[in-house]
Amino acid sequence: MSDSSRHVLVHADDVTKTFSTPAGDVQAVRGVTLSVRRGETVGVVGESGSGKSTLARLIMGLQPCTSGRVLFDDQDLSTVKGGDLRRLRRRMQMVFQNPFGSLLPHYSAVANVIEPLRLHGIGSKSSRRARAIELLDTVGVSEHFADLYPTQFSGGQQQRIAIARTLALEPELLVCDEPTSSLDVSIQAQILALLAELQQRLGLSCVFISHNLAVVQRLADRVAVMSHGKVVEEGPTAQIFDAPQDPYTQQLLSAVLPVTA
Amino acid sequence: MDFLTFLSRRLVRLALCLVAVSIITFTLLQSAPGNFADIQRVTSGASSIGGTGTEQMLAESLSRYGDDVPAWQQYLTFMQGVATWDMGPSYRYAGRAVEDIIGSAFPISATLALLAVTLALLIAVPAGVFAALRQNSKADHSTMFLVTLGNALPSYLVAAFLIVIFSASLGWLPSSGWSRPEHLILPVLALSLGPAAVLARYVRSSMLETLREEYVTAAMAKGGPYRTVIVRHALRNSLIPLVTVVGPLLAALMTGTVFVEALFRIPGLGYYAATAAASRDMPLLMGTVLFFALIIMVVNLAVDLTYGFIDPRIRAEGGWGRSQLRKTSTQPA
Amino acid sequence: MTLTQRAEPHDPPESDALLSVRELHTEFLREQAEPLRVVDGVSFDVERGKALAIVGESGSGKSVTVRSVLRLLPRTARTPSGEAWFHGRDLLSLSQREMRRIRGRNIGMVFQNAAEAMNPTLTLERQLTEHLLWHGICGKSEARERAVRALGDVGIPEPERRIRVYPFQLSGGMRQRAMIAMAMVTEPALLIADEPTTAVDVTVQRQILDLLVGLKDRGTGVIMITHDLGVARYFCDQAVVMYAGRVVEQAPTSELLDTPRHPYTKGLLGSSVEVGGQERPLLPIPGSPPDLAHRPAGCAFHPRCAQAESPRCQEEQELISIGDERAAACWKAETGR
Amino acid sequence: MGTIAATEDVDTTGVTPAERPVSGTGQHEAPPRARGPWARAWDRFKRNRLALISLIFCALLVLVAAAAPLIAPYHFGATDYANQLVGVGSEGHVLGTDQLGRDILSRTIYGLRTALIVAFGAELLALLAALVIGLTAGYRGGRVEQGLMAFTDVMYAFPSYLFAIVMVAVLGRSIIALIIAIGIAGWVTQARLVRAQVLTIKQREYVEAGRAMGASGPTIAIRYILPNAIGPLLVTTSFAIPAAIAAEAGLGLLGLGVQPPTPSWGAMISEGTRFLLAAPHMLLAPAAVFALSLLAFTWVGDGVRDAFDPRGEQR
Repeated sequence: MSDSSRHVLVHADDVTKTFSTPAGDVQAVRGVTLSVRRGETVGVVGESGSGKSTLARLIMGLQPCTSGRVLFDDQDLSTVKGGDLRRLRRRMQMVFQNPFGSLLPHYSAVANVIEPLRLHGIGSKSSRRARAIELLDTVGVSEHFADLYPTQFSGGQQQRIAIARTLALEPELLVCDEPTSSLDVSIQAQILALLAELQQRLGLSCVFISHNLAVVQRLADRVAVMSHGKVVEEGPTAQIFDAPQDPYTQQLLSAVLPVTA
Repeated sequence: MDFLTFLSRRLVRLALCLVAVSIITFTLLQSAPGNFADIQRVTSGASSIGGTGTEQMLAESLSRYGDDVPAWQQYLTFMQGVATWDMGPSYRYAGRAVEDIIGSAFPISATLALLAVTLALLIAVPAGVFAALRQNSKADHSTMFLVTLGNALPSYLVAAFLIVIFSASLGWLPSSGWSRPEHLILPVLALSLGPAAVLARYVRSSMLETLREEYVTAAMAKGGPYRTVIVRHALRNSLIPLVTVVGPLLAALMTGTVFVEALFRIPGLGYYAATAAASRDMPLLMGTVLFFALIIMVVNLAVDLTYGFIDPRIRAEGGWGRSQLRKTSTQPA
Repeated sequence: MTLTQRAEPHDPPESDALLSVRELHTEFLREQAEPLRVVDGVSFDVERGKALAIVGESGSGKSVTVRSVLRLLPRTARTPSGEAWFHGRDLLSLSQREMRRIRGRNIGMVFQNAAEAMNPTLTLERQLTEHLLWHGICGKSEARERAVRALGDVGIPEPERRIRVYPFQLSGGMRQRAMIAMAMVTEPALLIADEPTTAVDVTVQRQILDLLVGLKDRGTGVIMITHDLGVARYFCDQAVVMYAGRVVEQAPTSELLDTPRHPYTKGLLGSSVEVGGQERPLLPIPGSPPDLAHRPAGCAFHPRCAQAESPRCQEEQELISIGDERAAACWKAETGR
Repeated sequence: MGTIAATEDVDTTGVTPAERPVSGTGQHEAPPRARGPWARAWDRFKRNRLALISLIFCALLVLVAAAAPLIAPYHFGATDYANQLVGVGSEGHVLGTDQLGRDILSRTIYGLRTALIVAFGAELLALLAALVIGLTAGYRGGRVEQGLMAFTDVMYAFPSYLFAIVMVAVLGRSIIALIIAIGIAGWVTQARLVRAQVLTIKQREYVEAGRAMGASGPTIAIRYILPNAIGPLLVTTSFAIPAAIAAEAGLGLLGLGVQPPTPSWGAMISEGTRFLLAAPHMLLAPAAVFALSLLAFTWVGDGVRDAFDPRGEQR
């Protein structure tokens, strides 16, 4: 079975995003086309300011495209409004860079995980809590600590809670925006291992944004390399890393410092 | 944005604000029962002047604003007077024109305010720096205790205590009047303590924030002498935002003298504004309010310009406003 | 109080190292609590023309270690104890005044983020020349010449023009170079770099490191604080690994990374992802680094250690020499497992 | 010692045991107590003894004001011509009397009542206006925001007590008039603060995360943003209360306070200066109580500020 025959879940079609700032317009994303097929992980790598985080938000429909469109399961996100959009959001979730910043500070860990269930009216009050505790357990946060608040957890634990929250709605697409870059090395490895495991077990489609080439190589099936708002090269992971065609990709790869000999 | 565009935009905004203030004030005063003449007739008995001047005054103001003339026409007449610096007679002070009162009273308030701000700065900057450099020491805690006192107690309450101590008990200084230099001492002291507290707290926290900056550590790592690092790297950068506080503070003080003037019976502009309100002297109240508004906006504009000049970050960006970098604002006085 | 018994106090150090740190302890005072021991008996040497990596995660005390040597600690810190021999003098016993003459002149420092470590309201000229004047190295006009030359040396184009700008007018990479120029303008014998490439992109990181390699080749000794094992391997000759305020392993960098002996070093390597290493399974260390106020008794790593099955693991672990240049603070390291 | 602080980048955190992050391995230790933002703020407030004592004192003041008719020995207007200007400690008049023989203690207590009614009333008014307008302006932007910003520009040029003076001149000298005058003069600053808070919080990732979860606009504004904006607003409100008390007294001092004979501390101080030599207690008694109340409310404000100080927060 070839890759192309698998159904495309999300498709960004020539999307552009322009921000107007006091200093003039800034084109964060310029004409990017990208598809994610079901069950596939697409890695997006680039340096700071390459527009990769903005692309993540366009794919999530968190920001409107200046031009172009994003199709999720063949529905144009810009045409879906209000309640329909919120229902569509159930099917796509996002993990953010700063785990503490993305958790509601005035909600306990378990309440943070319950929140998406509550928002979509899933289950009863007690079943929601049971489900949230179960999810926390899945990501490795003990029930003992479920009622603590985000500030009472370490960064790695916070990211685990954030991941449990995204899983609550059983999404089809998970967009991860630099989920480990604010974490220490040993914690980063834990989170990466957790994400890899969840990916396999749940068959999630995934967009993985990172500046770290090694992380993307480890998790992604396909990779898009971004620079100055454009995708300069895209292809299967092995091809990008073993035989990069674009000079920028080559430059990035040659700057990598190996750890093991 | 170049400087002239910035300046002209700000001047237009200033004029618009002034018009808005005048409309608000005028509308408010109009919504009080009765027109000028009626108000005057009703209150003239209660106010202390009464008598001979009033009838003549009434005639004068009637001829100026007209009887039964629509409000907007009265407003325009008044604004014309403002523009030509001829606002007509005051009701409360028989025979004196509003512009004359403002002209003679404002310098008094301005003197008080300027002296008070200067004194406040002289107290606050050393105190704030001292407290910051000795954070959490006894000296810091007692400085901050005094700051709380200065912050909490309004100028007139300080003035009342000063009067009790230095006039009533010790008899060193006069408790009212405005003719000799010693009349300045108690009012200026009373006025400066609040601002000194606000500024000292600001200097302290600004200084603490700067001391925490890595470039201060970096300067120490370059082998900078303690004093040099403190003065050139820390103090300099913590005092830049102080400009934004001193401006509004000065503006607030110009008008804030009202209570102290009332208590010490000093014929400053604030005192006139208060008596004008109490006796519903519409032209004088309108005149003083507009004048104060003008002063405040000019001071604020001057602050913004100064800030643009002294902070290279703003200068380099070609912006002149301080809005991007404005830090914590002052607490309500 | 438990000190590791390794080093008996010794004045003039026998080694010809540029900097010899022995038994460094740094404590921070806390309100209503015992002082917090952040650096606990750290020893290392830095040679001329060589680079030493101090590797560790946040909270390991690596940053406080170098700041203790420079005596640039917050007011809440106690004066560090131990010895730090530099040019025949123990830095830890100098007065602040004597220390000031060494900082910036003989020991330079580079910070993680130049945007924060350079004063935003002073021009580069002011910031690159002021310490030349403080230390009386040269006069004003020569200082300016030196500063221009230093900017050119770190690869900033048009240094004559750039010296007049403010730091925020430079791009991130250029600013980082300018900060290195600021540290190098006095030609210090020792450079301390605190994560100098963490805040920059990979391509810039490579350029900055190559710049530092040039300095090293000219004889400058470098201490590089990093959490990035790739940076350590690329740039540093020696490495010490810190965990919870202590050195857990020290070795030449390549040996350390090829044959780690301490379980924590092994864990760091198992946790690190690298390009081309996607087939190797990730072996993360469970749990998170300890909070120093609640440091586990004995070996601070034992609660996270996969090999800690013996009661001996709950005892204090001393650094044990393994061969000439290596040491690890684990009793199992002796047996080579 | 001559070193300066570099606290942020030094990797020591002054975390207290209650705030200690949970380590992943400590599964067997008893879980620490759950402490949300409010609980932690209260913990920090309690640590400040002065603030705690002041809070108790303020509560007492409120009680005394509420029970003024029961506590005050005389009615505030009751004159005793036999005992005019008697001093402190006189029989029947603990704090003496004024020129009309009115009991100073009773008048001071009723003055407290006036001050607190006006101050709390004005702050409640200002707070409600600020919340509704600031939240709308910050969250929705658009016309409300433009209007607020334009109005702010004007009000910045209009010194608040001058505005209050004009308002009293218009509305007359009643308690309601004072509440409206002081409340309107104060709401703009607070509305701006709410707006600025909302704008800051809007940038936080948890708001974006909320949208990504499918939360609606009102849910985000009320359940996610508002609770996190309340802390700073509480800080300004707690400082605004003593400011409003001072404003009420200030207007009284200018002869623009409540209609006599209802006592106002400001008017009492003003009268006191006229009998400074004969009866200093006329000034000192109300002034001392006034000063104490202001200090107590300000210290509570200090405590609230420290409790919500973002710098006290880890990460």
